[in-house]
Amino acid sequence: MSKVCSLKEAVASYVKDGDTLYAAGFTHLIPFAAGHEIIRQGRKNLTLARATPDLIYDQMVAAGCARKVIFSYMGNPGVGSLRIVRSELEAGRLEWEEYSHFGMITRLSAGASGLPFLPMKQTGAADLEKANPNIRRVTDPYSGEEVVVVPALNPDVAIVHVQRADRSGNAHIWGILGEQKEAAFAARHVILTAEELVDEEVIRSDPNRSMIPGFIVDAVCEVPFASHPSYTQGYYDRDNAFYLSWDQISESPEAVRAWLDEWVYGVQDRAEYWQKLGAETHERLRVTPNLSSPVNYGAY
Amino acid sequence: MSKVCSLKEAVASYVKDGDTLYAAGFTHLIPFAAGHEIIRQGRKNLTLARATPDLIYDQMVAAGCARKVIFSYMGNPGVGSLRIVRSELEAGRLEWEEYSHFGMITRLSAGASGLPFLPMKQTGAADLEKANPNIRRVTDPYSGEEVVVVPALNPDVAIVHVQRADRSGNAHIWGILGEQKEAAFAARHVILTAEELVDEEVIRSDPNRSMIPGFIVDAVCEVPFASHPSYTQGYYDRDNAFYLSWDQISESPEAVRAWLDEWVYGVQDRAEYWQKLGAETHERLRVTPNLSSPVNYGAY
Amino acid sequence: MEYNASELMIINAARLLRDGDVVFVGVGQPNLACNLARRTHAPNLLMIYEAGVIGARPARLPLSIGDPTLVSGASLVCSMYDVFTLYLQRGNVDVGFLGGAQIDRYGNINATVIGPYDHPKVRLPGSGGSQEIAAWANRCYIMTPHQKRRFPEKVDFVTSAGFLNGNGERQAAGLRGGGPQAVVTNLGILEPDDSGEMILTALHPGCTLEQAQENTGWPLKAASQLRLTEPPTTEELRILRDELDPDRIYLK
Amino acid sequence: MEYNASELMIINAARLLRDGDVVFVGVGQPNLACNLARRTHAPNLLMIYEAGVIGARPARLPLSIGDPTLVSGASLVCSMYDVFTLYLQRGNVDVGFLGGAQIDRYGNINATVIGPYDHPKVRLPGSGGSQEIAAWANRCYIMTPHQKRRFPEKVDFVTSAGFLNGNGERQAAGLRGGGPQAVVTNLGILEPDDSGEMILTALHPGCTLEQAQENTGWPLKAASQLRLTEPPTTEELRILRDELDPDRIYLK
Repeated sequence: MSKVCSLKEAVASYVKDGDTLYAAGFTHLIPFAAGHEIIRQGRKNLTLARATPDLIYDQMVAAGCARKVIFSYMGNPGVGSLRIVRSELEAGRLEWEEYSHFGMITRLSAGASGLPFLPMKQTGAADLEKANPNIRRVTDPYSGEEVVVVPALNPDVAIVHVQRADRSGNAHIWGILGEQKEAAFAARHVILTAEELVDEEVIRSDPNRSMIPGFIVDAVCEVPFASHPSYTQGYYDRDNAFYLSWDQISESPEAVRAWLDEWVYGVQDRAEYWQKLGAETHERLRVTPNLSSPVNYGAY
Repeated sequence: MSKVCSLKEAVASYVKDGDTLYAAGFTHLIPFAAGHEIIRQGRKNLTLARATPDLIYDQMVAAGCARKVIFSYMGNPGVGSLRIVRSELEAGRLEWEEYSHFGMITRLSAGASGLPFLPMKQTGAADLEKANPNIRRVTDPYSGEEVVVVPALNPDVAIVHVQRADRSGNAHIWGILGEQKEAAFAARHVILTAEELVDEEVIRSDPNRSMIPGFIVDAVCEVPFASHPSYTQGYYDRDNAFYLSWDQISESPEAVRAWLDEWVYGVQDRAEYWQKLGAETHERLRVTPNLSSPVNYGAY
Repeated sequence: MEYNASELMIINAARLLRDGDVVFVGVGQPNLACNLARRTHAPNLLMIYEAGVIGARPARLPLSIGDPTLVSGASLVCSMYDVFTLYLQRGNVDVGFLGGAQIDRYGNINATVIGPYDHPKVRLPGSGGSQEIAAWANRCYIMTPHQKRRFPEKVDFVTSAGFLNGNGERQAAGLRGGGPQAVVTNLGILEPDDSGEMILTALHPGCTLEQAQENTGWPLKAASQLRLTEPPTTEELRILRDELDPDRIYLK
Repeated sequence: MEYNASELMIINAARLLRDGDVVFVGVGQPNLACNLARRTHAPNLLMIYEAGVIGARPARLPLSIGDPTLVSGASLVCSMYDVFTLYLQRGNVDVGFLGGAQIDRYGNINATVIGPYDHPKVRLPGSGGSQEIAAWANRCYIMTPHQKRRFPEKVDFVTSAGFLNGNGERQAAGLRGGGPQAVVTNLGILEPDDSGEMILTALHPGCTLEQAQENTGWPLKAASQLRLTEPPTTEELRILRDELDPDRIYLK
């Protein structure tokens, strides 16, 4: 069953004001195209969950989409501070809920597994446990010792970017896997953006490479370059220059406004955004091919 | 660091009388070669853990290696009863400890994760819980409802068969994954048998295909056809005829003794066993190649 | 057209599947029922195998739950832990097939022991995946020959939960799945009534209520409107015999 | 040969690594320290990145924790959940590197907030992976400039545990890792004494105990045998500057 539609349609159908959203991807495969489409469609009061809010949530918070963030590391990765989320939070204008990376990913894993909670060993660092009433304790019935537990996170919508998918949404992912699979299984709705739609025979030629089965996916959108300025392993490089320049832009609300006007509101979709980036950027982010050794599944 | 040695050396070094052993592989990749080597070396009083004991544990129990089995489905898969384990158990000559598949795999997952236990939702089928004091309850601190928990399983030794590995033990696995990864991480020692040792560049060309990192592996043994009469995806087919004939053999202790004498004690190693099977069997189990579409990792 | 008991049960089980169902399949008869449904009224049936294979397209009849033919050409292969957590426990499975040595009045199944657990008279294979399938699949189906010893009033050991002791006990246990929705036998079909008791709701052509009652270990009730199943069609039998199991491995 | 504070700290951190260590690496200075060690005395160092990359062989200097150069040519890539469970929580990590805005007398680290948690004066990035690294890696190392504001008597918020309040409190908490084994600063090296208090155990060439004490927020004790570190060698500096960070991104 084909689930192919435009990203515009997918966001219009599956992202509602007030939703909890999980835009997946640890540094890799961050779904910027979907984030920008959500900004363009003017969604409000979202709870934005992500281990690392990264620039995507900085931009969505700047555009007024968010009521709350749930996170475990709030920085501009490899650069420094995540200025907008940070200042909104310091100013008391944005709610937040905080975990360690492991706590955050464990919440998602519990959600993906259909469990109410999952345990973690104690870390001795109890201040976060005191600050966040969602972090609790359970007694191990075998040793009598306590473990730390976090509740399942089941977002209303997960957005997951992948390298290639078939029209039903069966998706191949490689490179850094982050929490792509867990986010998809934990969420009530899944929007998949893919660098390329491929024939299902390509997917079926390597079923161990599939991370997400089509039947849990609601919408499949072919969106090349969807994760710029993040990257897609094998397709294009991370645009570190943009991560550095965001550090400048995000110092001034006016510059942020101008940037959003030009690069989000001012373009219709990701194709136009990518064209606008220009040949020099395309060239700078181009990647030399480096193929995996194939494996033999055998014809049985 | 090369960890390559013969399977004989690996078993001599890492499998001790009284150990808890997990021979991994759900139907696929069952490490028969290692099981036979353990029989040849006369190990005693082993606790044999496996979701499905399969013929490998039937043979090891017949050879007098075992004191106890831990399992979740005791059958000859696709054929019927697992006669030897079953009759020893009915006769009270073999201890056992039983779970559902999910309980068994959850124990291993907890062991692999360094957790003392992991939860599962209730199933309503409480008779096994009554029969096995290791299956307990914990109260979910969020809803107040109970979940079922099982303790970590950390075998002394895991034996894992894989398609290909480098000399350090970094291993590619594809096809049915069963609990290969969990068994390796849960165990104190890991013996890897591989259909082929390959240059590390083959492994590094596709790091997402690696399931087991070499640094947790103690011994790497190149043992082609190690999983016959089970199979290795892409290398040879499952020998269903042998699964059927074991159903006959295992009806009589004399036939079992004769079989062990001929096919285990009577051969030096897997190479001799495979030669002895003969050209007709080799031909019957041969597999036509069917390669995966490669993926592009990019040269960064 | 002539047909045997296996064919009759498989065809009636296939008819219970709906297009688009996500089915947790075992090998043998359930596998045949699913493949028959997929070739007839349910082309979008999605088959999940306990071994971690999603969207299998077996080119030959699988002979074990982990047959390599299930993998080649499938949509996705994952670990066993993933199958039980992400798929089954998470509630992504519509239909499960169950089997066992005993099925009781309230649809509970025994696949563990005959006699006391610690000193079993007959040691059966045990749960495998069925404890969780019975709890968490939305609907469960059972195929079994209709024999008194297979249908005791109460099973010796509850390997997987039906409606427990009936009267809402299953719902009270908070299990997400709806429990056993049908037991297909060679005589007819049993379905749960409001209390969770399995009652006869359909008879196959040529079979009688008395036959079913004689072969059941509890006083078998019949539905007020007892259905008569359609006999297997020529097309159903052709697919089953010629395409799916030409060597008659599971059709005997 | 001249060298700056970053070079001094990186080189001294590199020397703490042992051949065969499994190191949980962050980008930036820890990454440089590990790669330096691998090219000198620890060729069998195994690098694990939080993003799920095992045995990375970066062909260029990684600029983020998820840089694609970490993946191409690595031994294994796994999910984040796997990294934290199978590797870190399971006890498969020998060494972790930690950083933060504040490090206190007992090696506790604050990377969360300056001021009260609910109304932070300065909101820092938060734990990321460090809460668990600090608890479960066998040994932890910290690199930081030696400044009074970075070394308060007590951190505002314990993001990751050192020796807590000292005197066996960490051991009593049952954490498997040994805690912070060294803080490498631009003046010298601090290590825990038996009570878990961080004391000065080594000085870099040209630095004094008084300098260290003036720049520490608690009465800094010195070991009875205060070591003097070897100055960075030409070879160490050459590898760092010419091979590892030719654009001086982390060596400034």
